[in-house]
Amino acid sequence: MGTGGATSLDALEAALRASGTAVATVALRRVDVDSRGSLLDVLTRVGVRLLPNTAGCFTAREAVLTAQLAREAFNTDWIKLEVIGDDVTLLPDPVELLDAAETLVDDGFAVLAYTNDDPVTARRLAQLGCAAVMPLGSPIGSGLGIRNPHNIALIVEQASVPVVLDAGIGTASDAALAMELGCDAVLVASAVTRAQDPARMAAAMRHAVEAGYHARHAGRIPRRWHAVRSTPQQGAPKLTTIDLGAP
Amino acid sequence: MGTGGATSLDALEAALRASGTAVATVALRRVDVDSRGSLLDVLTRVGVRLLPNTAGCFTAREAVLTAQLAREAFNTDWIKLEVIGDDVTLLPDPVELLDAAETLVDDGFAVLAYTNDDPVTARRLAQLGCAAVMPLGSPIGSGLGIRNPHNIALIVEQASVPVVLDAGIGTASDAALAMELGCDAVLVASAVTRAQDPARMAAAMRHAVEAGYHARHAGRIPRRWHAVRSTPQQGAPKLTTIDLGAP
Amino acid sequence: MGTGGATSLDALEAALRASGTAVATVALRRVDVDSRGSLLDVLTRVGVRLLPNTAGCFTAREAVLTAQLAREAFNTDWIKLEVIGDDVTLLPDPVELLDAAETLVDDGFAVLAYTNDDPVTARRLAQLGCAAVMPLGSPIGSGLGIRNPHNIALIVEQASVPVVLDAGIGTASDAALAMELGCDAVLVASAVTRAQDPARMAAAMRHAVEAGYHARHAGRIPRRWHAVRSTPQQGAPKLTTIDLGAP
Amino acid sequence: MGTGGATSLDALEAALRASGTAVATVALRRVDVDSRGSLLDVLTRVGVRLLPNTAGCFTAREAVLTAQLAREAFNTDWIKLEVIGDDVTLLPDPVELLDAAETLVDDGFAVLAYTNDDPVTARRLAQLGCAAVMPLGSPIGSGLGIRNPHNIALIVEQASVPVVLDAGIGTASDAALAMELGCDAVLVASAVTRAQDPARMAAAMRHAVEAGYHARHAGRIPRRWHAVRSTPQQGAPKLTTIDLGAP
Amino acid sequence: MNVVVNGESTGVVLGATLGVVVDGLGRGRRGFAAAVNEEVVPASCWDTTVLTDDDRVEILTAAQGG
Amino acid sequence: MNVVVNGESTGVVLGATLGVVVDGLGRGRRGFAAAVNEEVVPASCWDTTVLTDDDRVEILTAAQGG
Amino acid sequence: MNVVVNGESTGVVLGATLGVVVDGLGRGRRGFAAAVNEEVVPASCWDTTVLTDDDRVEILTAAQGG
Amino acid sequence: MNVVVNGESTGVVLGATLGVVVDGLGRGRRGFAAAVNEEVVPASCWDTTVLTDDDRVEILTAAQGG
Repeated sequence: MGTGGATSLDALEAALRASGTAVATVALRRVDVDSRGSLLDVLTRVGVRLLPNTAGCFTAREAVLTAQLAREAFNTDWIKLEVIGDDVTLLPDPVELLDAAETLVDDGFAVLAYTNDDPVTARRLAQLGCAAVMPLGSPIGSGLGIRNPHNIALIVEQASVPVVLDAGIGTASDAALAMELGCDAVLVASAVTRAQDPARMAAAMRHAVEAGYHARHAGRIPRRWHAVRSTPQQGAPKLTTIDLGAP
Repeated sequence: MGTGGATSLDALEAALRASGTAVATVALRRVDVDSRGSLLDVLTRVGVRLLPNTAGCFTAREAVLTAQLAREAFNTDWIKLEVIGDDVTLLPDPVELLDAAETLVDDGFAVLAYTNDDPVTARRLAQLGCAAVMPLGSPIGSGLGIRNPHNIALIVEQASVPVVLDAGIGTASDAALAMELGCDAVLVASAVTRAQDPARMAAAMRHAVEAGYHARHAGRIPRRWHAVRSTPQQGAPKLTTIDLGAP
Repeated sequence: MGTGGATSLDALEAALRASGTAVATVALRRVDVDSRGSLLDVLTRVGVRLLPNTAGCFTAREAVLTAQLAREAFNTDWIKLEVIGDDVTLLPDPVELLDAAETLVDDGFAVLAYTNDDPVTARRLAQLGCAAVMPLGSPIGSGLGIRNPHNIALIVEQASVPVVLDAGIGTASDAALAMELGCDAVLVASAVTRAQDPARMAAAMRHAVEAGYHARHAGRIPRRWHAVRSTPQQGAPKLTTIDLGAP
Repeated sequence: MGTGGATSLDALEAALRASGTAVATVALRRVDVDSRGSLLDVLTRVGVRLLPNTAGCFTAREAVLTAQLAREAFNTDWIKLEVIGDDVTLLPDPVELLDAAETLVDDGFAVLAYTNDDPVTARRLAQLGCAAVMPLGSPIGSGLGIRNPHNIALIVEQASVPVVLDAGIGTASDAALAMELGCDAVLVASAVTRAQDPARMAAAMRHAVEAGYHARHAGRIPRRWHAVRSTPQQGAPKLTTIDLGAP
Repeated sequence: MNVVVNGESTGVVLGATLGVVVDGLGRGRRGFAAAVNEEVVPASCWDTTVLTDDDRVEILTAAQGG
Repeated sequence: MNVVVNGESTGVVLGATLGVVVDGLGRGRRGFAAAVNEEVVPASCWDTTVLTDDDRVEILTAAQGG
Repeated sequence: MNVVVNGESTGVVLGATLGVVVDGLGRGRRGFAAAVNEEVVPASCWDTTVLTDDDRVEILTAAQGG
Repeated sequence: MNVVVNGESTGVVLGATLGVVVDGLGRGRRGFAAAVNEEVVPASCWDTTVLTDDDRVEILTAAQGG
């Protein structure tokens, strides 16, 4: 789960617990001498693993430096790599992203790369040695769900590393769909932290991920243009004297 | 859960248990003297409530008679009323349906009416005294999901009785969406019984319904055209000597 | 084209001409002694055929009476039959609609029935002898386009009379889609008359209907999950000394 | 229009004429000494401008060389730049594409860059000096239409150069939608050349582009959740003795 | 004598026909239809249809509508 | 005497009741319902419902159905 | 001497120019482009470009493509 | 001597180390990272990293982020 957007640390803690998540993202920001409470204490108490991100970076250089600082601060090689192209869409910049990913992989990081939903970029990230690719469903915080399920399915089809759907999730059915498309996990932040009842939405997401995961592996029925009876006509009684039949 | 489509009573029992359902539909068919095992025994053992249906009826008269026979056979006033218009789409016939519903309500039945997704027909059914309306997502067994979420939302918006999404569900995210749209429950048959692993799909559906229910009540974030940061820029470090800014 | 929603008779005339329509709907309302200009004069000048409607009727009885009055006023047997179920959705009431259709067909009218997108109701209307069925794409004036293309396609598949998509069209691609689904015509009112530039939108609709009609009959390519080259690789030059090949 | 996929030069000529296109793409392939008829003669006769492509190139180096050869062969600075990432999806490789675009712009080409639907990549291509960006709707030849209209709209929103929708168009309504989203043109190949009746589909596309273009500029009505009357109730007659009103 | 014309109570002379009332609107007769007490009256009968007290008269014509 | 039981012509003794026919299927009575000539016969009346020649008897029970 | 023309090994006289090879295809020169060893050779240089053994020659023209 | 700590100009004694500046924030050292002039300085080096005039110091820690 992402930790951004929560109105208080208490709300965040409740949501994290309800979500059952094993991992929580954190950003790296200047020390705020006036802040009360400690995010790290909350995360330690809940027992989730930290996944620092490079949110807000526009260049590979900034992102690499941020990742290295995060490694120092949190004592982890994991990094959620975000390098965005602009302030309006917050969409990843594929060139800077690939550049940063290559540097960080070489530097020993386990890179989880936040990327657009382009299958070619995702494959390049995997080939560079990223630990996971994290394609977006739609822009960060937009709540538009998975705009292009076809692309997500193509990414999964050719993935050599885990695929984590990141960004755009608005509600539980979006998360279920991500898992049904074959994603290995889902990262949600705003959808939970900015919901009216974050802990309840977190619980919803937990169920949705379970639901989608099992549905993926249960082998769904095919889609058909026409109906297919679930109740056989065999043995149907004759309850009319005139045989009406079907039109 | 609907019981149609299962390949064996054992598979059905496993799926019913995994689904956590409280209610199971059954059809009324001629006694098959050669059949082994008893569907009723299974349902009794699992502890679900019986909901007989009138599957296969094309006229109000047939449906009414079937409902009355079901009441005799199963000692219940509950009836899932199906009156279909043809053999290809298996779509409900609104005229015969309303006619049968009126007769059965007058005869003391608790009528759960399987209907198309027309808000006006659904409202008429509720006004006639049906205990619940059961709009379809798409044709029976098609697995096409909820073709017209707008109509389902309109039905919920004006509903004076419970709304149960029936027919068309193909996978877990469809069920979650139904609950998010405000349905009170979901009825699935083929999606579970004809999945490659029915018990697992049943578990997926259970989670999906939970997920959608909580998501509905957790107050989801609005959909937005542009992105909304989940990580604030405030306190972002300055890690470049040249200020690049955003494009 | 529908004539409702235009801000002036001049704007309406320009839109009608630009649309190239052969038919225009009119409502029947109390004579307004203060009104300037005559709608009938405009329609006569443009040379379109009148199609009176029964807009605003909630019961079969009102609709039948309105149709009979329209026949007197406009000297035509054509009637666009609308019987709506409520003031909020303006959706057709199938029971009253079928009742009125039967009466009017018996009374010698050529009934063009505005209906929901239910294939069974559409088939019943055709069987009653309606001259055309007019399923909606989405609620009147909503501009939501064709919410359930599957239903429209099912209606077309089994239609014994012309199918005219009515209501819900918002823009040109909606109209093209209607024709591609196999509709014989499209009725648009608000989408044109309430556009910022009605005459231009009318021209857009004319092109869209042509486009969809020809596309329907040109035999479109199938949808495929993966790409299919449009440029053959055969004869491709070798422009690298190292053979890179594809990944 | 793209020229790939046509079964004969005659069929191609008929389709080009019916489409009304001003531009036709051509590939560069080894001279086939056995081929009859000349593609160039056809294109000259129809009077379209040539737009050579770099179809089949996997690297910037190949694409640059192909573009230079095309300039020699066809005496034009225009180039449709395609650099694909693999043989299965035929999706563009953003890194090689940007690399090739930069080289070709520097070399004086008017580069029309075939790209995925990523707004950041599209903006980078424009910033490099491309003459146009050509985002895909869906993979080449898939006929899946515009999978992510949101992305196309974002590309248009921030475009400083013309946007031409390329790839994925399956039928006329797809082309109309592209124009409604704000594209300046549409490039179709397989959708026309592989239709059962290419000339008719070409005519359909011509109308669709006109339709979408005018609809875009006519100012469409907003989408609304509920209905909006097109026929005012004011002046409605009272045709029942009992006032039924609306439910 | 009073009749209700298009929802408004209107005084007319005793023995007034529907034709008189329609003409009184001053808009001619083309494109008009009329009902009295929720029954259609064809234009050919307007001049012979004598109204009685409290009759409900609807006189209708074309209006824009979808 | 012949009656039609679930669509098949079946010989029964003169004066046979519906109860006899149901029991003849050998599956007990629980969960069964019966109609004679398209009219429901409650189980409580089976033993007093005497069949006549050519009666159409439907004996039904639960089957899987959606 | 052998050169590879469009992927096929082809015998040519010593000192043959690119122009000679292009003309040998018998399709004229209009709408053609050529590369030798992955470098573009403008048409204006074809007659002065002397090939050497094992040169890789690509001679290309328009083909249908999307 | 002045250094820029998290964007704000701050007076420190000549020869002050990065460790002194971090401690000066009064929040301990756990979960902190620091950079001087856009280069990462590992915590193990903070006490031996002597700052010079106009050094740009960033001291960072965890914040909520998606």
